[in-house]
Amino acid sequence: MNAPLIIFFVLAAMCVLGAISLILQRHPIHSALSLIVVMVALAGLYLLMGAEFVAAVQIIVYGGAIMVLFVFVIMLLNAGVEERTNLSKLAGFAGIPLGVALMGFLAAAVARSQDMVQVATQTGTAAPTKALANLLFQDFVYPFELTSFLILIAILGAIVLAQRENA
Amino acid sequence: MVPTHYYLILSAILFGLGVVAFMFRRNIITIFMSIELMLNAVNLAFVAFSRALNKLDGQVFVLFVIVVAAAEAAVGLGIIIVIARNRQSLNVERVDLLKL
Amino acid sequence: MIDFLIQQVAQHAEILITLVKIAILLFVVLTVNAYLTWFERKLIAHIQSRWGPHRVGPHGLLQPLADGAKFLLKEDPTPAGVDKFVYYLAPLLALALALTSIAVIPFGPDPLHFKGHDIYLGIVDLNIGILALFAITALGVYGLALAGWSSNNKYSLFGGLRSSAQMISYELALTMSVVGVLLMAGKFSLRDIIDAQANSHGLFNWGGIFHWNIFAGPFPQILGFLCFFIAAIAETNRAPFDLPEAEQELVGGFHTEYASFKFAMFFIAEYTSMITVSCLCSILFFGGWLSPFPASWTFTTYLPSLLLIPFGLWVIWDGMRYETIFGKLILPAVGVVVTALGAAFLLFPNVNAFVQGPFWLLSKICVFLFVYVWMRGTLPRFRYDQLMSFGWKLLLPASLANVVLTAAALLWRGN
Amino acid sequence: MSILNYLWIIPALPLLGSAVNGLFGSKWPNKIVNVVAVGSTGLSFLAALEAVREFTHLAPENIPWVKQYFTWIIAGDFRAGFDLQIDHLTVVMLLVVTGVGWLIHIYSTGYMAHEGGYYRFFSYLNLFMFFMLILVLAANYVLLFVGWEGVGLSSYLLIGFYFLRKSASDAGKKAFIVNRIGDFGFMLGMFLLFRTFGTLDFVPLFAKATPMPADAMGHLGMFTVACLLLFMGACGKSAQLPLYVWLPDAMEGPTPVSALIHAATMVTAGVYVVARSHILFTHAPTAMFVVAVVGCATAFFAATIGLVQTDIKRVLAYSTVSQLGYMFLACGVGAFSAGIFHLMTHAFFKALLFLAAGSVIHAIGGEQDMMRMGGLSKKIRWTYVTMLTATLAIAGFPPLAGFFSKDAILLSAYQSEHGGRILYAFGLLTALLTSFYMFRLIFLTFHGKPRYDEKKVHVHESPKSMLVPLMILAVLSIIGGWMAAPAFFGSPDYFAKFLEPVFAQTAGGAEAAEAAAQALEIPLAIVAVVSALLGFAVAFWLYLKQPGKPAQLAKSMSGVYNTLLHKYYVDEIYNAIIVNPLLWVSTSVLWQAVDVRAIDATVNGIAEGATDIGDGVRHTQSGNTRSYAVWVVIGALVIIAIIFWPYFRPATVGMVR
Repeated sequence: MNAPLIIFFVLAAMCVLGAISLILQRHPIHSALSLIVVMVALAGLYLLMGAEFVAAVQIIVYGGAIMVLFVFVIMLLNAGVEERTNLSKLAGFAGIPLGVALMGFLAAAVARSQDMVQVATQTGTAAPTKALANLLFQDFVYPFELTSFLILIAILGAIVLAQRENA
Repeated sequence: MVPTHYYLILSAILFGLGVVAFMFRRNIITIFMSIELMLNAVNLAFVAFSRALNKLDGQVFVLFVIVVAAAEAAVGLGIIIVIARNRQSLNVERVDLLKL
Repeated sequence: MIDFLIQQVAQHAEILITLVKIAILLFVVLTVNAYLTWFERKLIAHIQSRWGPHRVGPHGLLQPLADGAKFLLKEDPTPAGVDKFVYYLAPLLALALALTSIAVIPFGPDPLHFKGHDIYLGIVDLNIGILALFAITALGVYGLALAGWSSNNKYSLFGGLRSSAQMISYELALTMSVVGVLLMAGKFSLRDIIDAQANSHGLFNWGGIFHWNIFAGPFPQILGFLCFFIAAIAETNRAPFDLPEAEQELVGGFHTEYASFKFAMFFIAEYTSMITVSCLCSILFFGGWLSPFPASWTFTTYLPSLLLIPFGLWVIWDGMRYETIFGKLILPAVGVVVTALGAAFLLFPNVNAFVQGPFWLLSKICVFLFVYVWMRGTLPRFRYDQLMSFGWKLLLPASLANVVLTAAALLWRGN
Repeated sequence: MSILNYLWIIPALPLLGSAVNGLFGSKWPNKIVNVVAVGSTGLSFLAALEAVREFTHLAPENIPWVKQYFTWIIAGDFRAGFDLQIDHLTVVMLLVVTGVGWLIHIYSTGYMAHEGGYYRFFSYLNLFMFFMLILVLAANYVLLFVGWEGVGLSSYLLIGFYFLRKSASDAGKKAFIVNRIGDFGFMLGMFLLFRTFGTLDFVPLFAKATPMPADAMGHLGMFTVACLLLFMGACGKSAQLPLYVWLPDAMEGPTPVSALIHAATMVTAGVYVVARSHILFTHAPTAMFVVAVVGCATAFFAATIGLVQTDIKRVLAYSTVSQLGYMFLACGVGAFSAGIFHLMTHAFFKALLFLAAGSVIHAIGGEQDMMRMGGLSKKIRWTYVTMLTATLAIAGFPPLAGFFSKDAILLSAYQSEHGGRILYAFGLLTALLTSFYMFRLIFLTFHGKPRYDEKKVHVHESPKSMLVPLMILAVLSIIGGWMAAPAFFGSPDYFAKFLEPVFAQTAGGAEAAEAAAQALEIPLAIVAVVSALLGFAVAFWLYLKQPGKPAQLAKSMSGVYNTLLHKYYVDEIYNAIIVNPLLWVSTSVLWQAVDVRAIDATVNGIAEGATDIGDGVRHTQSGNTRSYAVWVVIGALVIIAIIFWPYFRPATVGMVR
């Protein structure tokens, strides 16, 4: 039981608990906070795996931008506690078991196919951000540029959607 | 050293929880958040594999996923605002115009 | 028993040292915060040709203590219908993040040697320091936003909305404006950034100040600095960007509903982030602990003493002719301490050498803090749409331009 | 640049004209339309001339000259390219088509001047030119078939030009449908050829075919079948028995159209095809015999009908049919060059006849019934003169074109082994009839006293634009035959010589035949001339001396007369035995039973089934996002289960540690 393993389990616990509370919280703000917890914990895991840059980006973009956007919208729409309708019997009954089944399937699949991944498991060398940058701006430069277009389009779409017709 | 499949199993669990949230919650914003949760789970798997295989491509993909998530959040929240404005409700079960 | 403790200490010395460092830093920062408020009030008072606090203690020097006591002792009502959890969480979040961000800052170049341990000034030195810093500031939004939302008050809600929108908008410019510096340094670690400035070749190699990023070649980061500083002010919700807490419109904005110590938390958080920003400015653009003079000017190493001793003497003299007895006692004492410090620097050269770095860094920080207060004293507040259009239409493009130009210059110079 | 490398220009020009006129002509004044239409055809005529000039300088070894422009269809080992070919046969056709076509274009500018849809007419006409040129230039059966169908299309469009007249549109449809029957055969023939030779390009196909043994007489070998099928197509296009019925009705179209398409060029396509594939035909004597018989029968049959028709254009139509019969007779007896020769001369004088007839109709304001004409010779002299020339030519008076060509045909018919004498006899008889009904036409139209209302109808000579082509064609139909003239004076027939490279293999020792022919040439010619004179005399006697006589004759043998007048009731018979049963079957069986009860029922059944299934399934579409999510998850589960199946087998060891 070495230090990384302990840290891992702590963070993993944070993730899972956060996710569960995301499900159980009835107020969107609380769900959002739980999700933020999950994300921060994930960032920690990334650090543990030596992916500092991804960790930082995870917090800056997810934590600092996307989730803020969520919170902002929740505040803007003044979303209250979600009402307990159950118009979809199917989801009501089948939802949880199915989700659990999926979880189990995936977990079992991964666990049993571990030999597949374990062969490759070496000491995860810390990812030098420089190498990442080279990869991103040389091999993946076209996808990268494309994502910039994507962002632009998304901005336009958001503006068009959000502005009132008469305005 | 943490074995890779620990991370993978964790990501599987997170993903499953995201799915559960997607099916279990009614608030459209929360559902959207559960989607983000699933994306995060996938990211975790990506990074885990990238470490396992000593390739950075996985992290690059994570970055892409994050970008896409950001774009998606922008547009999706715009849509949510419109829905809330037009239907005075954030409950997906009240937004069922596609029904027979 | 005792030796067991010593042994324990010996085993976990690193952790212990870190804990001690944290304690010291906390103390220092909180004190600085307190006296920053005094400084601010005084300065603004003088800008507005008033006296400012001068009742509590000599020159109102004990005012901060009084305020602290007041914060602690005041009644702390919780408004009806608030979301308790978030309501309590928000100030904690704000304060915690603000304080955490300080931890990344290095305050001096060389370590303190103590029982075989090298103790660096500064708590951690992450190799992604600046990124971590941004990550923390990015999370800083929640404190304000949640506070505004949770306290169940429309003004607060507006404050929260404003702060979240404003912070998201200016975070882009903030991050972008730093990229120039990062390009020139090629590192994320603040320490490395300062070192890079130490041996960068400036526009003309006269030395000292011309090696700082703000003046250094190939592309002086003046534009970057302006963007960074403005964005940082907005990030810290200081005037002229203090819309989230615009008293005249929102009766205090996000912290309208907060009283006593929870309010104090926000307060401390704000001032702490001010300090952090000042640190960042001086580290990223003004060479951190580097002296503005070329190394050949050895006499500049005596500047600390030359500043401290006259100041101490002045304090003594001023205390002598102070009205109140208390003043007559306390001020000369302080003056003596200061003078002694200056004298000590003169007497012990290695101490002097060690002090140089922190001295310059602190003095730069002070300058920026002064600018902070100065701006608050002089500039009127933005209107909200002006804020947004300024951030998106001017600041962001400018910082992007800075990135592009810097990159081009580096390419042109070829490294 | 040698135009031989750019043969595509020749057909491309009319296509361009057609496109331009068709697209923009509606806005333009007639003048511009004229310039475009006549200009494009004229240019293509010049191009053809240039091509021919260069062709004559080609070395024999690169004849036929084939240019492959691009591959049009390619499937397996089947290749149909846009390949153009030019050889002596093509040259003749090329000149006839472009030349006569151009003249008729010019004529049309005058004739159609007052018609509506002017640009439409010329667009169609150019389109026809394009397809006809494709047909004659094609280097493989497929491309030829394209032209074949294309001319069919434009002929349909032009017959139905006055589409407001029901008779016109009906005629158009009739032409189209009857042609389809022929095309059916033609395509079958093509398929058979491809199956046998593995190619449809002329050069390799004929090269493969030449060495193969010919089918025995009366024996249905591959060649025979293929040729008969091809000939079926030819019958359709060239209005031979039994598929000739569409041509007379085709006279509903404007007269220039009748002249160009239904006399000079298109209807001769069948002859061209037979001549083009002469190698196959020479391998199939049976088919040859059939061709000869059919041609001969058609010639005589149509001539007899022509005797009694009163509509000037119909008379010409039937005469066309019978002349085409002549050509097939020639091909059938193996005298392809003679057939082509007659094709050319016929193109001249028949075009001239039609154009002149058009001029007449134009002159007396659209009247077509000869019984309401007469005595026009003074009023429209030029028309009269030219038409008389053409009549003499077709009747076969020396030294006009018709004489030589017809004489050549009769000679070869006489010489041919299988039943040559009978063929000859009928041919001669037909010649007599021909000269009779042609002169009947002349007399009824131009001589005697006017039978039209002179106060109402004001007869006037046609404009220059119509007369000039008439004159040119008149000259051509006089001198057109002289190429063959030397045959009489022992020296070889230049035309045959010219075409010899093409028909060399088939000419079966043409020299020997020539030598044998020398003896017969003169007497047969004399006989032919005599018969022509006889026809003339009868016509003269009946229609100038006793104008009353024909009516009495008609009464006295009314049976024959009516039979002829009603064209042997062929249309009626067809209606009775083919059209009506077909209609009945299609309406009551195919439509009522098959279509409604079977097909529609099935289709509707499927549709209703789909609806019912949808009714069942739509309940999954609750419109509720959460239930959709459930479905998605189920799908995901299935997929994962499938992908990771090996890892779920208990056999695999290794649990989560």
